[in-house]
Amino acid sequence: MSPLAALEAILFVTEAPVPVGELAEVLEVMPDEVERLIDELNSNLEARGSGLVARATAGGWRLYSRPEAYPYLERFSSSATARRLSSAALEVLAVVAYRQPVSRSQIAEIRGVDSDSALRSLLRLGLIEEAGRLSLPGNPAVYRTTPLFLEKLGIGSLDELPPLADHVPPAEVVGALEETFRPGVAEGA
Amino acid sequence: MSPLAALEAILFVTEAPVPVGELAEVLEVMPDEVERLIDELNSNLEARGSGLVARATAGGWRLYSRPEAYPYLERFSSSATARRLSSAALEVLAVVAYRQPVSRSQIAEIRGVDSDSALRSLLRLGLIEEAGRLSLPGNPAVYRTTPLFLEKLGIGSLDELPPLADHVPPAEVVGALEETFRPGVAEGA
Amino acid sequence: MTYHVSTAVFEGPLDLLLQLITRHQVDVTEVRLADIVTEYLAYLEEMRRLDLDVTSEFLLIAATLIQLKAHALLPADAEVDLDEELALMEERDRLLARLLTCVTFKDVAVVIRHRMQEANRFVPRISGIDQEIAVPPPEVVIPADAEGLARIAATVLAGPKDEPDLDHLDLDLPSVQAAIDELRVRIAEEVTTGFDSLVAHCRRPVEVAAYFLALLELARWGFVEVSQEDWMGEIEVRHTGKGVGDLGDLTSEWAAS
Repeated sequence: MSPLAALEAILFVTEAPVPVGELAEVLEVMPDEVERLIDELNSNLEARGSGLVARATAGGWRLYSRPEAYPYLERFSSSATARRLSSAALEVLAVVAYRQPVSRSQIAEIRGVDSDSALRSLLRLGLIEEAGRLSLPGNPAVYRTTPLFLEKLGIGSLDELPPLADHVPPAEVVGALEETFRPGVAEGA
Repeated sequence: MSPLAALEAILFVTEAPVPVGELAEVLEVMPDEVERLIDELNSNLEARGSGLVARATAGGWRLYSRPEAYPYLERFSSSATARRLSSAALEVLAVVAYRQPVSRSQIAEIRGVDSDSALRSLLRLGLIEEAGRLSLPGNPAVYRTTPLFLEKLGIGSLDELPPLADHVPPAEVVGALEETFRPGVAEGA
Repeated sequence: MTYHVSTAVFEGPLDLLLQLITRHQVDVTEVRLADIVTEYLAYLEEMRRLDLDVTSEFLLIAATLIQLKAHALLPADAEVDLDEELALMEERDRLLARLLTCVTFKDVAVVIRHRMQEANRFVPRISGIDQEIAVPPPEVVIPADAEGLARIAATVLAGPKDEPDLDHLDLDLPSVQAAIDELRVRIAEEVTTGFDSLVAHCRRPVEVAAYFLALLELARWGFVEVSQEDWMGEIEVRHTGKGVGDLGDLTSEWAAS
């Protein structure tokens, strides 16, 4: 069997993205050669009008169906298509992504509300995981995102998260809020 | 997207073989056409030297890795990526640990989704094993954890598994502040 | 924790406050503090009547709001205690900082949802190795300890019902808030588009209705302009150029559904 065919079989059976280094070991070729084989695989897939594509996510490679096939997959099976996260779960996920490692009470401080059920959902879905415990009373756990989160977001590493600064409200909104909440004579005090 | 590419995507993501009739419905073509497409898919796969093949088993079709890939997959199965349990597998392992002996359909009922591939992974990794068969139609197998599971978890016997009751999420403790502030709120309103 | 009170659905006191601010926003640079404080306290009173859990968070923020409102009512030449004044300003700054942080994360969460939806269309195979591998791998890695496994078991055995905030795309009614989130990103990208193309992927009338409500909501906030040549004509949708970071876009009565 050619290394190309073996590469495709591995990217097919894997349950998580496989780093280039591991592929090189299994295929017994140099990492450069792995990258070349992946390129060749993708051009082969493309040329044959295949419904599959090899993608790099979460620091590794894996085969996926092409997005154009998604409507068929939705029709075919509901389990192949992902469940939708609630707005609350998504907000908690955003806080964990940018503030990790972060504790339950730190998340509650930012959101102004307890987020236990959202946290449980995210843990269960494998998008976040425990990353140790704080040496505080009660030894609260801290959480971080998992490689699965990166894969589900389609990015290679946390560095590729959208910059948080781009999402701070614009100056006019901040100004309006400050104006609203300013005590009458605060300026003079 | 061509019906051929859509067919390939479906046979790729499916966990169980898909009958021709179901493929015809999803692809909105006649069953004869499905058979023709499968033939075309297999000659395409062959022509591009793919590591995959579409095969009919148990009344349906599905993509498989080619048998020649075996030595590579064997080596891959001991790579870091393949050795790490997925979150689905971890969930199934937790269910088997606390409910053993337990059958496939009991696990599916508890989790609310089919767990076949996670079960297969756990069996392959030697963390669970068959523990006999139920005297029900089809004689379904029941599963239990193995000594390897105890060793990996660092406990001597199943009795040392932490009791479940300890992990029910605690009820929210409302601070004493509430009482302090309540009269103020009522007055202000 | 989601609160359903009167017509509002909110996730805790910061979310409630943000919703009230949006509702009482005259334009983007003017918000009426007095209205917000009165309504905020009215919600707390109603929550108490409904026996909902009015947590200390709600009350701490209420205390700050009451003080700010009282302060605003003082005559300009009134004598004030400088220490009290400084303490109040600190409280105010803390509240503002929390509101802005909360808004920032709500905003970036929308982008994360969008990215996940895009990535979600690439579906991986999850069936694992399909050939019988004779030799078991030497060193399986269980990414949890005994305590961790017990926690997972407790959650799983509690059953799928334990996850009220997971809804299934195909079964549940569409969420207007989700449609708002999605349209905001899509319209910002496409600038000018038609309603028909925005709902091209919908398969049920009820989904189209959700998008229509979402579009009305976006028009109300000035995020989009909507026009229609005649009553049977295509509904044209234009992005007004207001940023996705705008406070007004973030909260609505459809939130947290």
